[in-house]
Amino acid sequence: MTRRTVEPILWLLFSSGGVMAALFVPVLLFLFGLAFPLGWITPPDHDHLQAVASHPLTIIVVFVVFVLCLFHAAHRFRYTLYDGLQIKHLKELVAVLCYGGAIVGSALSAYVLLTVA
Amino acid sequence: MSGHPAYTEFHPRWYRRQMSTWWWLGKRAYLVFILRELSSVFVAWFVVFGLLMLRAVGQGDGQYQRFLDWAASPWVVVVNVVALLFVLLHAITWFNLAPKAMVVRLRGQRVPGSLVAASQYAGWVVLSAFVIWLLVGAG
Amino acid sequence: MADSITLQVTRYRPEEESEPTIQEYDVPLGRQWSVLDGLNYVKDQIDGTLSFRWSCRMGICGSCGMTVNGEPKLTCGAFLTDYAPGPVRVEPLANFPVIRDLVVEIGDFIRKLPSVQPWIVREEERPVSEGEYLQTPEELDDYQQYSMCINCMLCYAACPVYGLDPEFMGPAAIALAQRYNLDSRDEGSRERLDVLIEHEGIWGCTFVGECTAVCPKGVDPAGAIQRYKLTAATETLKSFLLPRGAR
Amino acid sequence: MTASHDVLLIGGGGAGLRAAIAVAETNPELSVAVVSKVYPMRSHTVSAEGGAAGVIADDDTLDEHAYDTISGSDWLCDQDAVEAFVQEAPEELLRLEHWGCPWSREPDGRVAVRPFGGMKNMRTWFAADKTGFHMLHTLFQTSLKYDGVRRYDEWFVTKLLVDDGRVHGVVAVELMSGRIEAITAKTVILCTGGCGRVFPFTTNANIKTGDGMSLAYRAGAPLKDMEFVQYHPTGLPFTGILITEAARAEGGWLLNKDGYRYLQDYDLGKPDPHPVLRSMELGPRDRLSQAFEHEVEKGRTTDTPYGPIVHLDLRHLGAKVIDTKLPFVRELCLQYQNIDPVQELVPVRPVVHYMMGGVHTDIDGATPLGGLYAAGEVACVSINGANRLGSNSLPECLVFGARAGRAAAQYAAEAGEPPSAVQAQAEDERRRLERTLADRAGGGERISTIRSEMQQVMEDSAGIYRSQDSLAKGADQLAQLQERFRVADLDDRSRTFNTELTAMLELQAMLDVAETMVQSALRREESRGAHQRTDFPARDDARFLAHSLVHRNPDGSCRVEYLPVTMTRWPPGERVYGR
Ligand SMILES: Cc1cc2nc3c(=O)[nH]c(=O)nc-3n(C[C@H](O)[C@H](O)[C@H](O)COP(=O)(O)OP(=O)(O)OC[C@H]3O[C@@H](n4cnc5c(N)ncnc54)[C@H](O)[C@@H]3O)c2cc1C
Ligand code: SF4
Ligand code: F3S
Ligand code: FES
Repeated sequence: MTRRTVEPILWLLFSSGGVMAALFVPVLLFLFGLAFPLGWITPPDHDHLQAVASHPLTIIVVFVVFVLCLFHAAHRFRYTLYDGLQIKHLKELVAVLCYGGAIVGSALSAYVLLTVA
Repeated sequence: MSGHPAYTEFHPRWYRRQMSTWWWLGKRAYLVFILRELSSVFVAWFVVFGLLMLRAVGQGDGQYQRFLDWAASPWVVVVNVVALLFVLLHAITWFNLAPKAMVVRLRGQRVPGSLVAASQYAGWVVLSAFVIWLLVGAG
Repeated sequence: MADSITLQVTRYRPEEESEPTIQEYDVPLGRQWSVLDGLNYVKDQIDGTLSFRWSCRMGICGSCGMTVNGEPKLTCGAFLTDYAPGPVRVEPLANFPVIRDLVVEIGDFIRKLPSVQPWIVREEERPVSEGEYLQTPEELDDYQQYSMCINCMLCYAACPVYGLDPEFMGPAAIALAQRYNLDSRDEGSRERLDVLIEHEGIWGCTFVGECTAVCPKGVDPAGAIQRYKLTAATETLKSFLLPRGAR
Repeated sequence: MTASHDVLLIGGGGAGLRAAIAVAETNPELSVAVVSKVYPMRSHTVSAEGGAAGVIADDDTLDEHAYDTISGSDWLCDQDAVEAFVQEAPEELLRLEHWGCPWSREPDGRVAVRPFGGMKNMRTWFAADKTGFHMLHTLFQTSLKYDGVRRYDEWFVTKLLVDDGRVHGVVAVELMSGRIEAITAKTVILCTGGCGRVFPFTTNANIKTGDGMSLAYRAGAPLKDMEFVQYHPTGLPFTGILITEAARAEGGWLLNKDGYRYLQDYDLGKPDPHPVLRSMELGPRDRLSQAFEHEVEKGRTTDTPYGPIVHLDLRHLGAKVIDTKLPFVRELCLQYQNIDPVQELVPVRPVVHYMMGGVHTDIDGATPLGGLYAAGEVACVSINGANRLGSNSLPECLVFGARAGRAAAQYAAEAGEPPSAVQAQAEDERRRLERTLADRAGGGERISTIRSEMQQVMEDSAGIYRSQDSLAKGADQLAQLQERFRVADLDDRSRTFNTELTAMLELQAMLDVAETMVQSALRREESRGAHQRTDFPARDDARFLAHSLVHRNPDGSCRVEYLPVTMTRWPPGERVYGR
């Protein structure tokens, strides 16, 4: 094993994020983005939500889901820019921006989740 | 001389075509592909939205209610509807394509891709039901 | 049904013109005629200057790939009646330089192919006198699908990533690497991985999936590449987790 | 460009690639090059479906394979060559296994074998029904491993350079650019395949135009046994696409229009629901194709726009057997005939398939011309005699490709540099080709007209049944066609990928080959194997247990001579099938 790129690791993050995004995001987005605000389903009261959200297990799961989703999105968006806009010459910049965004987002997630608890 | 064939390596008279920036409009499959790839933007949006929600929850009931009101404002609803559609596109394409990456074997027999996909969909439904129960039912 | 159909054929005469043009020909709409039969009718009866490749006319030599009504096709396996009443657009395969008319230059693939070592690699070769390597039908089944590639290049023509970045190794070459990786007789997967783990190898592919959609032989290069990504990623992870040297 | 190599292969099919690897392995110091008018993996070997014979089963013997081959050939093959062939075939097939060929397997992992026409035991190795495809791609991909093998893909050889009775290289056109170059070499191996396109209705690909036979013939090497052309009994009407013999080996039946297994009327055995070796549908190809002609005469075939047909019945095999053993047959029937063999009868008729004859060589592939070797379908060693057995030809490409490669490597190691005289010859050839492009006056006939007339002449004069009258008439017509060809016209004057020019060069080769076929057939006043004379219906060992050799006279006409057949252990006998 001589040469190693980070690409395989990024891809692993991308694909596990893809699984997370496929499994969790539709239902969560439906509930919090539409059903609750629009009153299709009575939103859970604050205390219940607070209780669920501050449970250590939830914190871990939500953190994992968020981080993986961010890396999934960053990786995919990076290639969308390559393919769709043909900006090969900006390769490095695009990569830095995409994954940089994901790292910042992950840090923010950690911060927010800890403050909820 | 190496193993390479003896080509005229470069020929000025070859006609080289350039792909247009709009290549993905040319064929339905390409368009679906680009839409699928754009779902990434909405996955990211979901994380942002979720973080805003969690922060509101952390700041007490008042902030939480205000968050729900904000989320009901028309432009946020529109964004979320679009986002939901994209995320569903992602989920469906993902479940359909995932069996390609894995070869699942049961007692030495290769499990057909359709079966793998079906079991994923089943898992998806169960998980979604659990999340709903956790948030709504258990209250 | 009409008894003739119009072919709109892309012509490119490098000695006379700097860009391709379109020429129309009417050909009989025979009941069993393929697009290739139509082109041969043109060549034999109307215009001997039309150039295209073909040989086996039975979908196995892989030389007659062209773009028919926008889709990469083996013209010997695309039938005129399916395009009636026409017209049928016949263009050279996309993503390759055009040498002339419907003939494209595929040297890029031919040059890339050896780099994935599409042959059996063994640490120690067993003498032929010791007989065959045993391989059960199940083991054969593991790679058989990927061994069906006729190198027709339809998948390269359909893959936008290859069109955008000719450095990309491309679907068929990776499927062939996978064909040998999955062969129970082979021990070369490590060496192939080192080549394919580069950006121009498997990672360039964003799973457009059109390669598989157009493949006339059911090879499923998209699936091969995805499987390969999974293997490459887990191998990498292992090499991070395990101490150095302990492969 | 002055390219020069030690060993030059013409042809990148099964024989050519095997020979190239043999040279590289024999002597890695040598520079080897493969010139091919199509990319090697497009060569016609790719179309072979059924399998490759080599003794491997415990209950099989080399002698039985030899006997089947010799009796199948109607005793016209050279028995020393056959013995070498059956001996080395299993080794070669195993070597291919080691190189990765995906042979079909038994449940325990050993290589599987299937029955085949005219073979008394199961000894035909197969890779489903794409044997040739898998063999060719295995060889091609394996050849990439050898750095010493250089390739000239899509270069068309137009002439052998000969000086003082020795071959020193070739002149070839690079199709892409149109440049015409001399490629000199110490030895040249012809592996250019057969010439089925001389006939109108053939299983052969467009590239099978007998170029190599014509190149050798014009260079002064004789062609052997050119009157023996194999008709395969089961081709799809209209396209001529082959339905492999494996379909019958797996249990398929041939039915006439009354649904009757007509082969039982032609001394080929009694019908049995299961395939019986060397019997009925598993009889040799010449006998089956001849039986079809008799059915036509009796009015027991079905008429279609593409001529009379009989039916191949595979329905009783069931979808499972068809999908595992004959998937390509199903694919071809569905695609090209709109018929599903699982449920429907497949229409078939005999179709020109293989050339038993070819460039005269010895057992090491050497031709009488110094420095020139030949192997594969272009050559006549001969192991096929008057009728080739199915599945003998793929291993022939391997065995004699390897032999020719080794012999040529040895020859090249000892040979000197090509003399300068050949450069002048190459210059002449270049001028001839350039004139062909420039001087065709216009207003002449189309290449395609002459080609289709030639094909019709061959079908009418030298088909499954021939006679003095038909052949003599054919010879006259061919002579006229030669005249017309001289003033035929080219539409295309471009240098870039000029496929009309190659079609013209191919037509020239086919006209040569056609003439040698008709002339040899005319002289052979007997019926043997695939050569059936209505005016001489019996085999005549006293006069014709001999190979015919056609030489080209300086004036372009030809001269037929005879060469005794080599016998070792099997004296001529009666060909018995189904008893
Ligand atoms: C449909 C079909 C099915 C068959 N099935 C079987 C089977 O099951 N079992 C079996 O044993 N046999 C079978 N055969 C026969 C067997 O496939 C052939 O005899 C064999 O493949 C010939 O191989 P080859 O290497 O001699 O020639 P080919 O594979 O025909 O190769 C010829 C090569 O020569 C090159 N060439 C020709 N002319 C020129 C030129 N002028 N300049 C440069 N290059 C040139 C071509 O580019 C090509 O690379 C089948 C044949 C057909 C037609
Ligand atoms: S993978 Fe399929 S489409 Fe691509 S070259 Fe091979 S056979 Fe053709
Ligand atoms: S079309 Fe191209 S992007 Fe990948 S899945 Fe196929 S190689
Ligand atoms: S002509 Fe061979 S694949 Fe179409």
